Order: sequence, then structure tokens, then C-alpha cells
Amino acid sequence: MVWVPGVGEIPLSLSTIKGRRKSITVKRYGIVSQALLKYKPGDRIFLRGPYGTGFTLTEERNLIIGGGSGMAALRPLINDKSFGMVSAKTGDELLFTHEFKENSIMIMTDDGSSGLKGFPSDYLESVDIDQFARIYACGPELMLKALYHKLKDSRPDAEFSMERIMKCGIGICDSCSIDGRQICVDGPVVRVGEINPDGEFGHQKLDISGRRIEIHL
Amino acid sequence: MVWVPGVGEIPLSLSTIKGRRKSITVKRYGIVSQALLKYKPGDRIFLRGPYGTGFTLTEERNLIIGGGSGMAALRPLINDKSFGMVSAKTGDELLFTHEFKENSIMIMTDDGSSGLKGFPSDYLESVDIDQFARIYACGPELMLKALYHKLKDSRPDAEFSMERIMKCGIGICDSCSIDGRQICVDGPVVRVGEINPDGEFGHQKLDISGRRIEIHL
Amino acid sequence: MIDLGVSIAGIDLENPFVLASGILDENGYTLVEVLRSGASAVVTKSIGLEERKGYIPPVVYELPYGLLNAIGLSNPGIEHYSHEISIAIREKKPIIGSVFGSTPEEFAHLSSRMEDFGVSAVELNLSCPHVKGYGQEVGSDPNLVRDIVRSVKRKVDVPVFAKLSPNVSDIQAIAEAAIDADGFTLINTVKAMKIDIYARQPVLSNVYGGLSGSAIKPVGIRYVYEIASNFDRPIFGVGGITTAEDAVEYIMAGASAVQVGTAVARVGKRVFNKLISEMRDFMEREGFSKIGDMKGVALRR
Amino acid sequence: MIDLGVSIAGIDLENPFVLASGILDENGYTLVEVLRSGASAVVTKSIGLEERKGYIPPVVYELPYGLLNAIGLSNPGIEHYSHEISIAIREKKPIIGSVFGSTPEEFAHLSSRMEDFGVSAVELNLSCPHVKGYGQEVGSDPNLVRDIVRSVKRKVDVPVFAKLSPNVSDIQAIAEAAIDADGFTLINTVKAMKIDIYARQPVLSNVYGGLSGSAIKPVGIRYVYEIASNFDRPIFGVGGITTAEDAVEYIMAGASAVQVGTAVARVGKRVFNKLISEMRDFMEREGFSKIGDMKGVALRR
Ligand SMILES: Cc1cc2nc3c(=O)[nH]c(=O)nc-3n(C[C@H](O)[C@H](O)[C@H](O)COP(=O)(O)OP(=O)(O)OC[C@H]3O[C@@H](n4cnc5c(N)ncnc54)[C@H](O)[C@@H]3O)c2cc1C
Ligand SMILES: Cc1cc2nc3c(=O)[nH]c(=O)nc-3n(C[C@H](O)[C@H](O)[C@H](O)COP(=O)(O)OP(=O)(O)OC[C@H]3O[C@@H](n4cnc5c(N)ncnc54)[C@H](O)[C@@H]3O)c2cc1C
Ligand SMILES: Cc1cc2nc3c(=O)[nH]c(=O)nc-3n(C[C@H](O)[C@H](O)[C@H](O)COP(=O)(O)O)c2cc1C
Ligand SMILES: Cc1cc2nc3c(=O)[nH]c(=O)nc-3n(C[C@H](O)[C@H](O)[C@H](O)COP(=O)(O)O)c2cc1C
Ligand code: FES
Ligand code: FES
Repeated sequence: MVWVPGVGEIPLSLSTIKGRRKSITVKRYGIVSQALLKYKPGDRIFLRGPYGTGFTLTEERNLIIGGGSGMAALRPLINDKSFGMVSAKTGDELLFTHEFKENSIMIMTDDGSSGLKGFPSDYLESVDIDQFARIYACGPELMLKALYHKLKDSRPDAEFSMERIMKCGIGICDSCSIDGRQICVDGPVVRVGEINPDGEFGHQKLDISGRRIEIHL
Repeated sequence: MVWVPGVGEIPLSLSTIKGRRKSITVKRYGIVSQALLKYKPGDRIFLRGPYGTGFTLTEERNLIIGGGSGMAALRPLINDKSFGMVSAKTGDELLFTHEFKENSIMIMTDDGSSGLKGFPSDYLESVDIDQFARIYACGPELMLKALYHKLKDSRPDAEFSMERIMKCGIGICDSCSIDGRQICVDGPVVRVGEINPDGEFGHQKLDISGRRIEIHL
Repeated sequence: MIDLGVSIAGIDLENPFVLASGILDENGYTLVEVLRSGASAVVTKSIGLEERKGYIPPVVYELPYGLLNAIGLSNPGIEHYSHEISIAIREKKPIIGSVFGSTPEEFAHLSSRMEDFGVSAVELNLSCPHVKGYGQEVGSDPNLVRDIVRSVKRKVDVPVFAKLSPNVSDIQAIAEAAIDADGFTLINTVKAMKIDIYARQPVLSNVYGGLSGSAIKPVGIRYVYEIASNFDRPIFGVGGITTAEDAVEYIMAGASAVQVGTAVARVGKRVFNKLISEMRDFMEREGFSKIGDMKGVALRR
Repeated sequence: MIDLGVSIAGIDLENPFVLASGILDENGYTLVEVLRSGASAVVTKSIGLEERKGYIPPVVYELPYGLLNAIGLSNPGIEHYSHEISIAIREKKPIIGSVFGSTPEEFAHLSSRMEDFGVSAVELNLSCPHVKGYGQEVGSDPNLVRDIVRSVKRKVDVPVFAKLSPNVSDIQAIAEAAIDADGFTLINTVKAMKIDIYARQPVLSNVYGGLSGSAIKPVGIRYVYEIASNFDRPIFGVGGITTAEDAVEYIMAGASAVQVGTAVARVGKRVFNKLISEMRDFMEREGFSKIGDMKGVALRR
């Protein structure tokens, strides 16, 4: 949870984990993320955490499927043997594509402005998923939902990082829950095999007031 | 600090220290001590502590000078080589005299009803204090004061256990202080060499309300 | 045979441990999980008439011995919340609907809707900021408290609990004003705050928040004891309960049952099963066979 | 160059750390030791007209994050206490005389005697039980507070601090009533209690006591912040200060100086020297050269 004093606090992932120096990667979105983007080197950053579960780290060959700023959380997983399926709305929102080896990445955009047009789930069949020791995904919930249906039988060990409103980060406020589990504590990383396709995932979530809303594209 | 629920709490010393089973020895005095004396085997005792300093334990030959219930605190120090100077107001208030070896004890009472008549300080010259690795004393302040003057030059290492009103036991209420030191924390055991003869010791103390009173026989 | 069952204002509970309002009770599926984890009942988040977003985060701050929060009564509004209750109610354990408002009419309407949704009781959160006064709370104005409780009692048949604020000079005057309630819930959080000395700013966006957890247990015990000594109404004890010993302390002070909040975050939802087994052990060791046998034993009458 | 000196209501202090009332201040020789340990001033125990034994022990109970006490205002009476002040005053540091009573006349007389004894200021302990009402404190009755402060101000020339209770619904109304004082001291202990579940009894012989120490720091910060935001009077911050960071939090909330109580028992009298060196380190690291530069920086105006 990253706090900009006087502005607000938002959940962010570490985009560098190893070593003494860490990093976060922020997408310009609303008030807090914009305030963060004004920070200069040497400025003090206020945070608490990290909270919850992380991806299982591996040095083996892995498949990294990222949508938009979801790549921030996936970045620490990129290694020499990684294969990436990196997507975004438009080409200039693509993140960390240069961190993959040449010929180890597929790029796609919603508008086709860069790489292939479409979503990672549309192209999953074109890669042989059995070759990967681990599969990770982070991005919009509908992208995860589409991936879920393609992976649930073959790869229940694949790991998804989920997103919800997160107000407390410590399992008390219930704003982040999916099917009674607090994503800030028991997540955000969950295994595909643990997801209930008939529950809230991909269907419903609570908004900032606690009002139940449907998840649409 | 021993608490009798519904009655009160008073400071008491452990009269057995070693082993799993401990003991306290209580003199019938006022409300709390009388309530304690009604306890039966198996009853629950409530206490907090122990607090403060204790006597330096030794297996060597030591001199134990006790007045009245002061013997309670001294009892754990008695060993095979101990010599005791045990005093009380009258004979039936003498404590733990049987725990010393034969010929290793001098008994005195204020009224002469048992042993010699008088105070330990009156007879200190009759023992060779240099033979003792340690010297310990506990009893009424005027007994300690008389001993102080006899020991301050020859045995600044002698240890006295002091008594004051003790309400908190943890160095906050100031009811137990002597010369700005809290006897519940920095005492009750102090070395003779640390005592200031021109301060409060043997002269003045605060009573239960905090009123300064002179110490008389 | 140890019996953990209690009855409070006519509500039968299989054990004395109930989820406190505002903790893991925004989403109906979470309520289901809490009930399955051993809670004998749940109190909902405090619900108002209209949807409210609450304060901008930071809305919580962890202290070593407690938690500060200023969620700001975020809630979807009473009508939207009915869906969450409909999910939780399938567990067939009591749901206690917590409501907040600023007028007797609001409280009465909200309580009546809660009753429609099928709750077993309502709890009136009398600790929210009061619009009329300044820096004051609804729960510190005896006349307003009296009117609120009466209006609600006239409107609903389920038992009504008045949840009182600890931020008052004279709790007995407030309890007296709320005497028409079927029971009391004591206590809500203690007004407090935290400054980050490196940011040189208050940490909560609302500046002030409510302190909960271990730090306030001695305050909660005091309120329960004081009210149990002076009033003949069942009490839910709440504030800083993490172990069965904490719960026993509340029960000996006069509570009939207890609610657990902050510990659910600290320990997790399994705190309820932990409390149940610790309570059995304690009662066995100390020779109590019913929770009721411990109730109020520390009161000096 | 770091300067730890502060001035509060005209009293110059060599550092912002003052001994709080009721802690190690019954015996004049102890006050001397506290001043020699680094405290820039001491507040005496609260002294009344007559000698009082206080409550029968147990009068304190240690909690993991604080201390409960119900000493019961034991004191030798104002005339006997003069001797203790005469001992402490030789240290040539400010002595602040704390007094308690139940009427304006008592407070005025006690304060005037304190002035005769040579104190640099008086502190009015407005948190003792109030005889007129029931379960109420002197400090929660605005009219009484106003009369007390006015009577004292008419009688003495030294600065007068009003020490306010945190056990009130509306601190601003009380501060308003005490506005004739030269400064405020915030806060006294929070009413609380503890039951020993094995003894099945309250631990303090008086049943209720006051909670101090870390547990109440967030409450103290809130009161200081609230009063500093709304009133233009210097404030002594007190409640749960153990480290310089705690003190900085109070100062950023608006306090001019702080008082330290429970930590003196937890850490020992050397807490004052520890606070002084921690404060120097903090100010150096954070680039503050004067205590005054930190004062109130967290206030949103
Ligand atoms: C586990 C997790 C990890 C994330 N990691 C990253 C990351 O590494 N990089 C990245 O760019 N984005 C990440 N996000 C998304 C990011 O948190 C949101 O984009 C961000 O909260 C938007 O805040 P804002 O103030 O810029 O937007 P605004 O729309 O202005 O938000 C206004 C206010 O709404 C509230 N709010 C909005 N979104 C959330 C939220 N998810 N939780 C709580 N309150 C919210 C806050 O109070 C915020 O101040 C992550 C989200 C989650 C749940
Ligand atoms: C360090 C220390 C060790 C001691 N060890 C022993 C021991 O091992 N055996 C023994 O018999 N005696 C011991 N005493 C003395 C013992 O504490 C007193 O005799 C006892 O407090 C008397 O209490 P009472 O309730 O029986 O008397 P009362 O006169 O009825 O006392 C009434 C009340 O006065 C208060 N009071 C009286 N004396 C004290 C005190 N010293 N401190 C605080 N409050 C007091 C209490 O509130 C008590 O309840 C020790 C004293 C000290 C300071
Ligand atoms: C995050 C949080 C939110 C809360 N929200 C509410 C609420 O909406 N209504 C209410 O009556 N009490 C609310 N409370 C107070 C709790 O119900 C409870 O009274 C208090 O936290 C003390 O219990 P605890 O120490 O077990 O948490 C909230 C407490 C916390 C920590
Ligand atoms: C044992 C004890 C005795 C106290 N006695 C008094 C008193 O006589 N007068 C007073 O104004 N405050 C008294 N207080 C309150 C303290 O001065 C202080 O306001 C409170 O303890 C909070 O500070 P702390 O957390 O640093 O202890 C007492 C506190 C304690 C712990
Ligand atoms: S963010 Fe509050 S429970 Fe997860
Ligand atoms: S008994 Fe309280 S300071 Fe020693």
C-alpha cells in the first residue's frame, strides 16, 4: 500500500523484488497515481506492506501473460527462459516488452496498434503450454476469466494475480473479497485450481461503497 | 507483591527461592497478613513480581543478621556454613532459628525472654566478621542503622534489605524511596557502601499518605 | 459437559462469539465464511439510507497494540445491502443488522427494512458524527438517543441493541436514555489519531479515527462493568477480544455474549474456532459448565 | 546547532521533557534525582487540602501496553508537602505544582500556597471525582471548570495550566470553559479497569482506574491536535511518551512541550537522558534545528 500524504493510498505491486533497491511501476490513472508520477529521485516514499501472497518464483522456463499495468507485478518473474504474452489497450501502454529475449515474446493490443490485435486468450493455443514450468497471469479480470477457462483443466497450477478495491490491505474491511476470501491476505496471487468459476470471479465485485456490480468488458 | 482479592496487596519476600516450590512467610500484622494466614493448602495465591534486587547468593560461610519477620527474606541464604544472629521482640516471634547448625547461632530478644537481651548490633563485636564471605541483614530500620555504623568502614560489601511503604512495586508511585532511589526497583537489597548516612536512611520516611515522618524506635 | 450456548435478548447463540460490526461484513459471501468459521452470529456493517463511498484511503493504520480506522461508513445503502443479507441468511444463523443515521426517523426506517430482510435483531450504531452539534456524536446526546431508540422500538419487533460510544462523559446518562432497547453493545471505537512524523501529517485521510483492539480492552471492560452494575439489560461486550480469557473478562464484568472485530484481522477468521476451543479449555480447568455461570461474577453488588 | 530549549506560557525549559504529575513525585529527594536525570522540570503529585491515604493497594496493574492505576490521590496535604518542594527547588529548575480539589475556592487556596512555596507554575488537575454529580468528574462540568480557572487566575501570578480529562464527550466545550488558563495539559488517564479472571474480581481495590502508557498515545495525540487546531494556548502533551518519536508526534500535533509518566517506570529515570539524545538524533536526521520548528506542522489549517 503506497501512501501519498495528503492525497491517498493505493495498492501497488513491487516491480523489482530482489536486492536492496526495489521499484514500483505506476500507471497514470487517477489522483494518487498522478501524484506519484510527480515524485523526483530522492523523494521519500511512504508505504506499508508488502501484504498477501506472491507468485512462486522460479528460474525455470515460464510463461508470463500480462495485460496493461498488470505487467508491473509480473516483471520480477522475467528470466532468461521466460516467454511473454504482453498486451495493452494501445501500443504506447505496453510495459516491459524489452525485458524478454528476442523471439520470446508475443505482443498484442486491443486496437492492433502494436503486434497482434486481440487478447492473450485468443492466442494461447498458438503456444505449447506444456513446456512451461510455471504460468503466471495478471491483468483485467475479463482477460483472466478467458484465460481461466483455457487453463483450468490443463494447468490448475497456473497463478493469477487478482484485483479488487483494496482499502485496508490487512483483511479487515472486506472491500477486496472474492467468494469470502480476502484477496489482500489470501491473494492477490491465487492458483487457477482454487478459483470457483460459479462464484464472484469474473462475474461480480463490490465497488468502493460496497455496492455489488457486474463485471463487464 | 501478594494480593488477597477483596482485601489488599502487600510486599513480601520469598522465604524459599530454589526449586519449583516457593514459600512466603508472613507475620500476623494487619488486614492482609491476617487474611493470608487463613489460607489452606490448595488455595490459590495471587502475586506479581518478584521485583527489585536480591541478596547475592553464596555457598560460602556467611553471617545472617535478622530481626523479626526480616528473617523471612534471609532464610534462602542459610547454608551449612552460615552463622545467624537472630532477634525478635519476644521469644515466640523468633523465626527459622532451627535452620542453623548447632553452635552457629546467637539468639537475642528485646525483652530477654529468649537468648540474650538486646539487639544484634550490641553483640556484633563478639563475632569475628572477617571470617564471613558475605554479611546480610534484614530487620527494623533502627537495627539496620546501628549495624550500618558498625559495618560501614570494615564491610561496605555487607547487604541490607530495606523496608518502606510499597504501593506499586514497579518504581512509579514513589512511596518506597530513600534519597531519590526507589527501593522496590533499586532495592530492597542495597550494599552498605551505597548508603548515605546523612540522607533519609534511619532518619525519615514517608508514611502511607506521603507525609514525611521521623523514624523512632 | 460444557455448554457454550447463550441467549441474549431472546436470541439463541450456539456460542458467545459474534462478529462485530464493520469487520468483514460488506460482502454476503464473506459473512457466510465467517459463520462457517465458527461465529455464532454476525453483525452487519453499519448501513445507512444512501450509498456512501466512505473516506479516501488511508482508512486504517496498524499500531502495535491496536488498530486505527476511519472507513467513513462506506456502504451501498440499505436497499442494495439487502442482497448481501440474502446471501448470508442461508447459513441459518442469526444476522444482526447494524444501522446508522442522524434522525430517529432514519433509524426507524432502516431498522424496519432490516427486519424485512430477515435479520434476527438490529443494532443501532449511536456513535456516528452528529450533524446538529459540532465535534459531537449522535450517541452523546441523551435526548436524541432516547428518541432514536423509542422510534425504532415502535417500528420493529425484533430485539434492538443500542451500541454506545465510549467517547462520552457520562455513559450512565446515555444508557438511561437508551433504556427502551432490549440490550446494549459496548463499546465502539475510542476516538484517536496518529501522525506520521516523517510525512509530518496525520495518517488517516479523515485525520481522526477510532481505536480498536487490545489497547481498548480495559476501556471496554470498564464500560460493561459500569453498565452491568447499574442496568438490567443484556450486554454484548466488544473491544480488544483476541483470546477466550479476554472474552471471560467481559463476561465476568457482566456481558452475556461478546463480539470480535480487530482480532479477525490480526488472527484471521479462524479466531472463532480458536476462541471456542480456548473457552472450552478454560471452563474445564476452572470448573464452569455454562457460560451463564461466569456472567457478572466480578460485579460487586 | 540543535537547540532543545522551549518556552511554554513564559516558562523556559532547557528541553521539552517534563516529569508528569503523580509519578515519582511524592518525595522531594526523588524530584531532585529526576531533575538530575535530565528532566527540564517536574510537575508535583496532585496535592489537596487535607492528608489522604489514597486507596488500599492494589493501586496499580501492569498491562502489556500500558498501566492501570488508582492511587486515590494519596497526599500529605498542602502544608506538609511544602517541605518536599523546598528540597526539590534547590535544583533551580522549574517546579510545577499540581493541585486538586472540588470547589473553586479550594483550587484557588491550594494554588496560592503553591505559589508561596516558590513553584514556577500551577497545574489544575481537573480530572478528579466530582462530589455533586454521580460518576462524573470535575473536568466534565464546563461551568465548574470555568469558575475554578477564574478563581485561580485571580489569586496567583504564576502561569496556570488546566489539565483536562480525556473522559468527556466534548473536549472543546471544556477547553473553552478553561480558556482563562495560560496553557493546557492533555491528557490525564483514560478511565478503565481490569478483572482477574482467576480471582474473579477487579484487580484494583477501587475497581476503576486510569489507563496510561502506550495504549493511550493515539488518544492523547487526538486531544492535543483537536485543541491545538481550535485554541491559541500552549499545550503540554502527555500520554504514552516513551521515545523521542512519540514526543515529536505530540509536538507536530501542536504541543509546545511534553510530560512523561509511565515510561519513567518502564524505562527508569534514565528515560529523560534517552529522550534527549534520541531527540537530538531525530532533529539532526530530519533537519530541524529548534523544537519550535516542529510545533504544529501536522495541523491542517
Ligand atoms: C493487488 C493490486 C496490485 C496492483 N498493482 C499495480 C501496479 O503495480 N501498478 C499499477 O499501475 N496499478 C496497480 N494496481 C492498480 C492500482 O491500485 C489502481 O490503478 C489505483 O488504485 C488507481 O488509483 P488512482 O488514485 O490513481 O485512481 P483514482 O480513480 O483517482 O482513484 C481515486 C481513489 O479511489 C480509490 N481506489 C481506486 N482504485 C482502488 C483500488 N484498487 N483499491 C483501493 N482504492 C482504490 C482510492 O481511494 C483512490 O485514491 C494494483 C491493484 C491491486 C489490487
Ligand atoms: C521489601 C519488603 C519485604 C517484606 N517481606 C516480608 C515478609 O517476608 N514477611 C512479612 O511478614 N513481612 C514482610 N514485609 C512487611 C509487610 O509488607 C508488612 O508487614 C505488611 O505490609 C503489613 O500489611 P497488613 O495488611 O498485614 O497490615 P495493616 O497495618 O493492616 O496494613 C493495612 C494496609 O496498609 C498498607 N500497608 C501496610 N504496610 C505496607 C507496606 N509496607 N507497603 C505497602 N502498603 C502497606 C496496605 O494497604 C495494607 O493493606 C516486607 C516489607 C517490605 C517492604
Ligand atoms: C475497520 C473497522 C470498521 C468498523 N466499522 C463499524 C461500523 O460500521 N459500525 C459499528 O457499529 N462499529 C464499527 N466498528 C467498531 C467495531 O464493531 C468494534 O466496536 C470495535 O472495533 C471494538 O472491537 P475490536 O477491538 O474487537 O475491534 C468498526 C471497527 C473497525 C476496526
Ligand atoms: C501512578 C500514576 C499516578 C498519577 N497521578 C496523577 C496525579 O496525581 N495528578 C495528575 O494530574 N495526573 C496523574 N497521573 C496522570 C499522569 O500525569 C499522566 O497524565 C498520564 O499517566 C499519561 O501519561 P503517561 O502515559 O506518560 O503516563 C498519574 C498517572 C500514573 C500512572
Ligand atoms: S483490503 Fe480490506 S479486507 Fe482486503
Ligand atoms: S513501591 Fe512504588 S515506587 Fe517503589
